[in-house]
Formats: sequence, structure tokens, C-alpha cells
Amino acid sequence: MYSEKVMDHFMNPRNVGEIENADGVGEVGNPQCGDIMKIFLKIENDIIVDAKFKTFGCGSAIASSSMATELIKGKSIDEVVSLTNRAVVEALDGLPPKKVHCSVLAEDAIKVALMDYAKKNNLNIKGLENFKVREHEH
Amino acid sequence: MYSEKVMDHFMNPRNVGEIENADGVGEVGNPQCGDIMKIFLKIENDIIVDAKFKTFGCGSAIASSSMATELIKGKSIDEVVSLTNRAVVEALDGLPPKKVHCSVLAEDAIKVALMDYAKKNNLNIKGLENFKVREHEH
Amino acid sequence: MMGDDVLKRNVYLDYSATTPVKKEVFEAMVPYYTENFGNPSSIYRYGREAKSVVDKSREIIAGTINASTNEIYFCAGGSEADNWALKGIAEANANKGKHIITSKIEHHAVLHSCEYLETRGFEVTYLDVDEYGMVDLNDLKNAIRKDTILISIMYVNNEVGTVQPIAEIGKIAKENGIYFHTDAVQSYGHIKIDVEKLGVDLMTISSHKIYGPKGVGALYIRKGTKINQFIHGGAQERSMRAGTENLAAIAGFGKAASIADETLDEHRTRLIALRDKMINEISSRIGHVKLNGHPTERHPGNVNFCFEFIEGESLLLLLDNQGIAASSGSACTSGSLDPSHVLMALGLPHEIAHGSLRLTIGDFTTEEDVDYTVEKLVGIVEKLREISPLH
Amino acid sequence: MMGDDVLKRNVYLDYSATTPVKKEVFEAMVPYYTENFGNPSSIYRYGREAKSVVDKSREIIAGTINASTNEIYFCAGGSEADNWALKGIAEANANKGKHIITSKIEHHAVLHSCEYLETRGFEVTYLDVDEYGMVDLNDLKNAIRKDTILISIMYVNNEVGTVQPIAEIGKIAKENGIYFHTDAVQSYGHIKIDVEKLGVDLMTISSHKIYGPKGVGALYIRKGTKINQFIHGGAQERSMRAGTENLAAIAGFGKAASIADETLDEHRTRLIALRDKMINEISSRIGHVKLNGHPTERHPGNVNFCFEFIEGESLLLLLDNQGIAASSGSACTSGSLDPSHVLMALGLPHEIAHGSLRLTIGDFTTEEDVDYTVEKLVGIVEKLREISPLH
Ligand SMILES: Cc1ncc(COP(=O)(O)O)c(C=O)c1O
Ligand SMILES: Cc1ncc(COP(=O)(O)O)c(C=O)c1O
Repeated sequence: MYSEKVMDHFMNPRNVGEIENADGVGEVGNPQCGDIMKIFLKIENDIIVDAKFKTFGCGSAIASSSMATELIKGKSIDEVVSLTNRAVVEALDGLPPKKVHCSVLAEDAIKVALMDYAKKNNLNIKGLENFKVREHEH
Repeated sequence: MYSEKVMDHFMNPRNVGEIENADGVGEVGNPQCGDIMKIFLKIENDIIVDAKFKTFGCGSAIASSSMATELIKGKSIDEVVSLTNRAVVEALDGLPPKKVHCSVLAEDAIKVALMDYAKKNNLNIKGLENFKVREHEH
Repeated sequence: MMGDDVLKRNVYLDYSATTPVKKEVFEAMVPYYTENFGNPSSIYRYGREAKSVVDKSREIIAGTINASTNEIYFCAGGSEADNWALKGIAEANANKGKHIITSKIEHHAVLHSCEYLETRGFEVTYLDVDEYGMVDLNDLKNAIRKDTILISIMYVNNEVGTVQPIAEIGKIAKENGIYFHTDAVQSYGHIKIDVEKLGVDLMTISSHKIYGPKGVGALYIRKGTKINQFIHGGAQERSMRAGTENLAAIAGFGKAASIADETLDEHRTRLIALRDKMINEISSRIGHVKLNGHPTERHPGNVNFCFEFIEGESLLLLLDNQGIAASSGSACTSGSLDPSHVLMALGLPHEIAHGSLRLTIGDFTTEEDVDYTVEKLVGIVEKLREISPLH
Repeated sequence: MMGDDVLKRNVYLDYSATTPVKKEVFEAMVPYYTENFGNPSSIYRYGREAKSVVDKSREIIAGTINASTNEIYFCAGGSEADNWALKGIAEANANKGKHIITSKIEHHAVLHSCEYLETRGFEVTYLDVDEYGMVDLNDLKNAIRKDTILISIMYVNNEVGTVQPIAEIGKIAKENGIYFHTDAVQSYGHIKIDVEKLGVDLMTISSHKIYGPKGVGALYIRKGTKINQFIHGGAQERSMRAGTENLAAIAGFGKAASIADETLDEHRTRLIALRDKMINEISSRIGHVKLNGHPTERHPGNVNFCFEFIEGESLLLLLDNQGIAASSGSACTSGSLDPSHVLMALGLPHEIAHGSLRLTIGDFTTEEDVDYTVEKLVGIVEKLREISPLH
């Protein structure tokens, strides 16, 4: 069902945890639908210097969180804004069609965290002007 | 499906054949329904001294003919008139429910042969006044 | 037991009724009973292994008929697949029309499904066949109406072996935008089938007619076909057919299908030779006989004769006594009043139809079996004719 | 392979999904594939032998539930039997009324058949259950109408294991002259069943839940019940269910039924001890858990918990990684949005229902398996809670 990459990131998730006094925090999903993803960012000079997550959800939700945090660490905000769920799916060597929504959650959680960062610092982040968390369906 | 008795009388039917110048001949059934039974009687002094048959039909039709002719040989007309299909079934150690009609055919064929004998000799046979060949159904 | 075997042969000539499971097929099933018994719908390892077995069989079977894997739906056998096709199409397309065309010689699984649908407001045209059991394409064209939603014509008849012009029927169906179902239970494994070339939208196949296990079959459903589920419940078979997947049987069906496909040519050549030998010998050595079905457009293993003046059940019993297993369209073997609907549809008079005998040849039939059977048959027919008042 | 076995146990705890075939059962099936493969409907020896196998299994199964042999009809499994019962009764009795009563926690084979019937003009009342999964008898009485023709309530729920008061329901059905069907797939082989005492008119059972083969089940139909056929076709099963009899599977089903019946008491005692041990250990060693289903009126092998703050699929995957096969009512395992309809009907909040785990114990489960599973579970739950933002 899942690729080896997915299983690896699910069994040994990277970046689990919280960042105290994080520069940006994003939470998406809700317990009703069975997935909650919370992403914590540490940002210095427009660079994501650290990222952590906590996730309630299925194997692919956890693997997507793990992979997404890996992908953004060390990247600039600009680079992260243009990261789509596709990139997460590809980095995981694919997800079953019914589970692609988990990668969308990860993309959204990161963007919400960036918006949080922007709000706290009174910034405008290019590319996020029209961002809205998507209604996600399984 | 069939008792050993039925199989024996089917595999080794007794009294197969015709009697030339028979005293009574009875034929019942029709090719349409898949059974024809023809019984030949030789009668002397009200006694069935010989009986033979020819039958087109299934295993139980042939066995019933064989057993019925056995049962009536040496019997008086009176005795034969009171012979019912039940007696044939019992003598065969039973027939499957769907095949009981074969024993009815045998009883009827014998009675038709007796009627033929009565007609040829201008006799009335007690017990056959109201006899009618039954419509038989499988 | 030994004594019996020495004295008498065991000659099974009822391959169209059911076949033994081939050894390789049985071996392909064994692991899935006591060991790898998982539920293919589960996500754990047991279940994933089970799923891959089901997927593999589906792939094999799709390959044998040039379908794609997601057009093959496993079910419990030919009868269920026929019921599903007929009722599922009828219900799902009732808004378009309520008329169905079939033939008078279909298997009862199709005919009785049609009769059921008649009680639910559908109209059914039952096409006549000619004396060889062939459907007339002009009759078919004439029967088509504005509200015809389905044509169901069997590929090969199970009693007399006649092969219908399926590709031509498929063309007519397509031209008229009507779904076309064929019951291919008796052709699958005996004739090379290509659903694209035939233009069928639905096709029934059954495992136990091709040396696979009983209790499993499949319905081919062309992608995009509007059809209802028949067995409702769990999400198995992509939510189209509920019920825990019959793992071992599906594994066996797949194996049987792959063997049948790989050996199709030699299988046909061998059977046809035996069949023709049997037909020729019976025709030449026994008088007052009639070959039923088509002389050339015929199932490779089907021999079906009427023997005048005698009745089928008697024939079967005496053959059985010689160790020969065969079947008959005689009324007496079915417990009904009339001989088989197929023989009646061929226009045979009742008294002749009563004397039919079907001998169906398969992969384990030898030339000696054929010789032995003909030899015994000659004597048995003679014996029964002696007893018969019609002779 | 060996290394794997040494490092990791294989603990199958999904017996309610499907069971392995027991060795004795498999051995009872073997002769009917390659050797005695006859068609039971034929009159020759091969067929007669086959028929006697089918008859014998029918007799065994009838005996285990105090039915007579001609009240047992073989079919392809529990789903088909449920479909047949629901649709067959509905169609045959539509003239009397078009109302059916069932519960919200039935198997999908019943629920989706009901939904289908709703599209055909029937009305269905879906009874609520209490927090333990119990139907309320007063609710049932209140739901009965003049035009109610059928009550269908499952004996034991497959997810949470709750046992319904079937005899009481049977009494209510009888008093009101309404047919009563029960899906006994999860109780047959685990609870002594007497159809007379229960007052059921129709009952579904399935072989692969009692260590028999997949692909075979049976519908008990009380003599005199007015019901339509579901699969139309040949005259098998006294013309009530068409399709060549699944000989080997029926032989296996018979064997499995007789073993289950003979060992019922020890089977129950053993399972209940393991079940209760597991329930107690999980309850005492893991916080924030909730036992689903009834504390006492419960399937002898069913353990079902919700673990707060975590999601079922993750749990299953990590258990699988330790060699433990289990199941979950989590939405993520079914591909639907909502957690299982059963957990929702018990009134569980979504976020808790998502974290459900079903462990079902069977005859091959050992005490070591239970210990191992609890041990692993403690760690896995802890790990997932560490990842969870809800914790
Ligand atoms: C032409 C045809 N259709 C359907 C069937 C039914 O198949 P099954 O016995 O697998 O239900 C058969 C065989 O019995 C058949 O010969
Ligand atoms: C309660 C219940 N009913 C029906 C079924 C369906 O049985 P089968 O898989 O034999 O079709 C199952 C099992 O899947 C079940 O647990």
C-alpha cells in the first residue's frame, strides 16, 4: 500500500516535537475528520532554520509531516512558498490516491505557519496573498 | 437414487418381450411425455399364466414393468384387479417421489390389458367397472 | 475397489457439467487455506499478501480475454455472473427502456433471470434458433426496438455445443447502442476470446468448467458500463460485489485460466480429434441416430446425439453401470415434464428429444475412453431398443 | 524468513475478519478437487457421491442449530445470504407491506441491501442502539407498523461484539406476525444456537468465520417462509439457489461446523479467559482508553478499544510492523470520511472513534500472544501520543 519511503518516515518520523517560542505555528485539519497537523517554524533571515511537527492522523499524514519538515529545513521563505504538496508526494515516492490529501494538509500547515510568522512580524509574504486553507476531503 | 431392487429389475428386466396372440394387451402413456408401457397377458381359467412387456421410458418405468409382470404371473384376475401401484412400489423397495408415476403406469397398463381381455371375451371384470386410465404427470 | 477398477473403466464424459481440478491448479490453491488466509481488504501483511494473489489472478484473466484488470469482477460462479449482468443492467438502465433480447437456448441462469425481470415490468424477446441451434441475425435485428437496453446471447450452448456468431451480434448491438452480454461459460478455455474484437460489454465465465475450483467465476464489465451491484455490502471488488474474497478459489481460477490460455491450441486439436472420432463412430455404428447441434460450429468437446426409440435416463444408468459418466436432456433426468428447452427449441419431436445423450470430452479423455464408450453404447442402445415398444 | 520468525512473532488477531482453515477441515476438502469432483445434480456415480457429501454437510449444519435439513440452503457466503434474506423476503411479501425494521449497526450486507430496497419503494426503520450497542426492545415494539414485513437484527456485532437479545426479538416478531432474520455470522460457532428457541425465521451463517473455507455460507429458512430466489437458474438447492454446488467448500463448511459444535464449550471458555485478560491489561496499563461494546454481553473473542489522541490506521501499521494483525473502525482504513457506522451509532465523538482498535481472538491465539500484544501496544500508543498534537 505505502512506499518504503512513506513507511520509513512513518516509522521513524523526523522532526517530531514542538519549538518553544516558535516564529510561526500552523495548525490545520480537525479531529472530526481524523487528521490534525501542527507545524512549528524557527525562522532567521528569511531562512527556515528549524521545523518540527505534531500530527494526529494516519500513516501517510505522519509521513507527510515528517517529509515536509525535512524539505523546508534550510530553505528560504520564497522557496518554501513555492513548495506544493506534489513535491511532498514525490519525495515520498508517491501516496495512494486516497491519501494525497495528507500531503495537501502538510503544504497548508506550512503556509499557515508562514502566515502566522508574517502576521507576528507585520510582513507580507509574496505568493501568500491569496492563500486559503483548502477544505480537505479524504 | 434408486434402490438395489429397482436397479436389479432395470438392469436385468424380467418378462421382456411380446406374447403372440395374447389374450389381453394394454398400452398406456405416450412418446410425448417420455413413457410408453405395453403389457401382454396370457390368461387361462382366470389365471394370468404369462405376462410380458415392452417399455419406452426411464429406469423406474422399466423396473416397474418388470416387477409388475412378475407380481401378476400365476395370480387370479381378482387378485390382479386389486393390485395397486403401491404394491409395485413396495416390491421395488420404494421409488423416488418423482418416479412413483411409473408404478401407476404399470398398474394402469395391466388393467387396460385386463379390459382388453374382457372386451374380447365379452366379460365383466369385477372392480374394473369404473376404471379409467389416469392422466399421469411426472 | 481394486477389483472394480480392473473390471470396469472410469470414463468421465461430462466435462461440460464440471471438470476435475488439475493438480497444478490445486497446488496453487493449497497455500491459501491454512497459511496465507488473510482478508485482502485488510492493511496488515496477511491482508496485503492476500490482495496480491487476487490482483494476480485478475491480471491473468484480464490478459486471456484482452480486457484491462479493472474490468474483471470476481463472484461465486457463472450463475451469479449471469444474474448480475441481466438484473444489474436492467435496473440501472430501466430509465432508458425496459426491453431485453435473448435466445430460447440460453442457460437457465439467463432465462430465469429474464423471467424474473418480466415480473418486474421488463419485456423480453426470446429469439428462436434454427435446427442447429443458431440464432438468426436478421431475427435479432428485427427484434431490436427503441427501448431495447440489453442483448444477452450465449457464446457456446452447454447442451448441444453450438457456437453463436458473437462478433456479428456485438456489431449489431454496438450499431444500435445496446449493451451486449454473452454467457461464455462454455467457450472460455475452448475458444480464443478477445472482448474488443467481439464487441461484448459483459461476459460471464466460470472456473469449474476450465479445471479450476467450483464456487468462483467472474463477470467482465466493459469500462463505462452502467450497471448496478447485485450483492450489496462491503467494499470488495471495487465496491461492485460484496463478500470476503474467495482467496484460494481465486488463486486456483487464475492458475486454471493461465493453463487454459497457454495450452489452448493443443487442447482444441486434441479434443476435436476425439470428438470427431466419436461422432463418426456413433453415426456409422448405430442406426436411427441424430447429431444435435451444429456440424462444424461446435464446442471442441461436445458430442450430442438423439437415439430414437429409447429414453435418456435409461441410457445414462446403463452407461453409468459400465463406468461411463454422461448426461442427457431427457425430462426424466430433470424431474420436469418436457425434455430440455434447448432440444425443444431445435424443433425436435418430444419422443426423439427424450432420447438424447450428451458426451463431453476433456483433457483427461483418452482415445481408449472413446473406443470403450462407443463399444458399450452400441450394446446398450441395442438392449434398450429390444425392450422398447416403439422399435 | 527464519530470522524474521525469531525476531518477530506472527500474531493474528483478526479472527472476526476471517479465520485460517483448520487442518482437519482442509483434509475433509481435499478429496473433492482432483478426485471426487462430480456434479451433485447428475445421476451417475460421480454425481451421487457428490450429492451425499452435500447432504451430509447440510445434515451437520442443520443439527448444530436445531433445524431440519431442508431448511438449510447453501450459498456463497454471509453477504449473499444477507442479500437473499432481505431482498427475497421483501419481494415475496411486498403485497403484505413494504416496511422493514433493522438497526444502525448491522453489517453493510444488510444495511446496503436495505438502502437498495429503499430505492425500490420499501421503507426502512434503522433502530438506534445504546452506548453498548444494544437495541432497545421498546424502540423495536414502537417501530412496528401494520405494514412491517421483516425485522433484521444481527446476533453479534462484528466490530464491537455486542450480543443482541435475539430470543426476545424473536418473540416480538412472532407476536406481530413479522418475519425475523438474524445475521449470525459472528455468533455461529461461538454461541449455542437453537433456531426454535430463538424464534428466527431466517438466519445467515458463513464458513470462513468458523475455520472453514471462504466462499461458502448458508441461509437458514424456516419451513413455510415466503421468500423469492435471489440467484435464478438451475435447480440446485431444491430450486432455491442456482449454481453448481461448491462441493469441496461445502464439505469443509460441514467439517468446520461439526468441530465448532463439538468444541463449543472449551472454545468459549478459552477465548473468554484470553479476552478478559487482554481487556483488563489494556485498561490498567494504558490511560485514556475506552472499551467499546458491551462489558458482559459480548463475543467471546472480541476486544475493542478506543485510544484517545491517536488514529487507528497508524496504530494498525505499527502493530503490523511488530507482526500483529488487527483491525480498526477508523475512517482512514476504509477510505471514507467517517469512522465506522457502528462506532458512530454508539455515540462516540468523531475524534475518539478515529482511534479504535479491534483485536479478535481465536483458537490459535495463545496467552503469550496476548502478553506480547499488550506489551507492544503500550509502547506504540505512547509513541503515537508523543507525536499527537491532541495529547
Ligand atoms: C452456459 C452456462 N452458463 C452458466 C452456467 C452456470 O455456471 P455455475 O455452475 O458456475 O453457476 C453453466 C454451467 O452450469 C453453463 O453451462
Ligand atoms: C456480521 C457479518 N455479516 C456478514 C458478513 C459477510 O460475510 P461474507 O464475508 O462471508 O460474505 C460478515 C463478515 O464479513 C459479518 O461479520
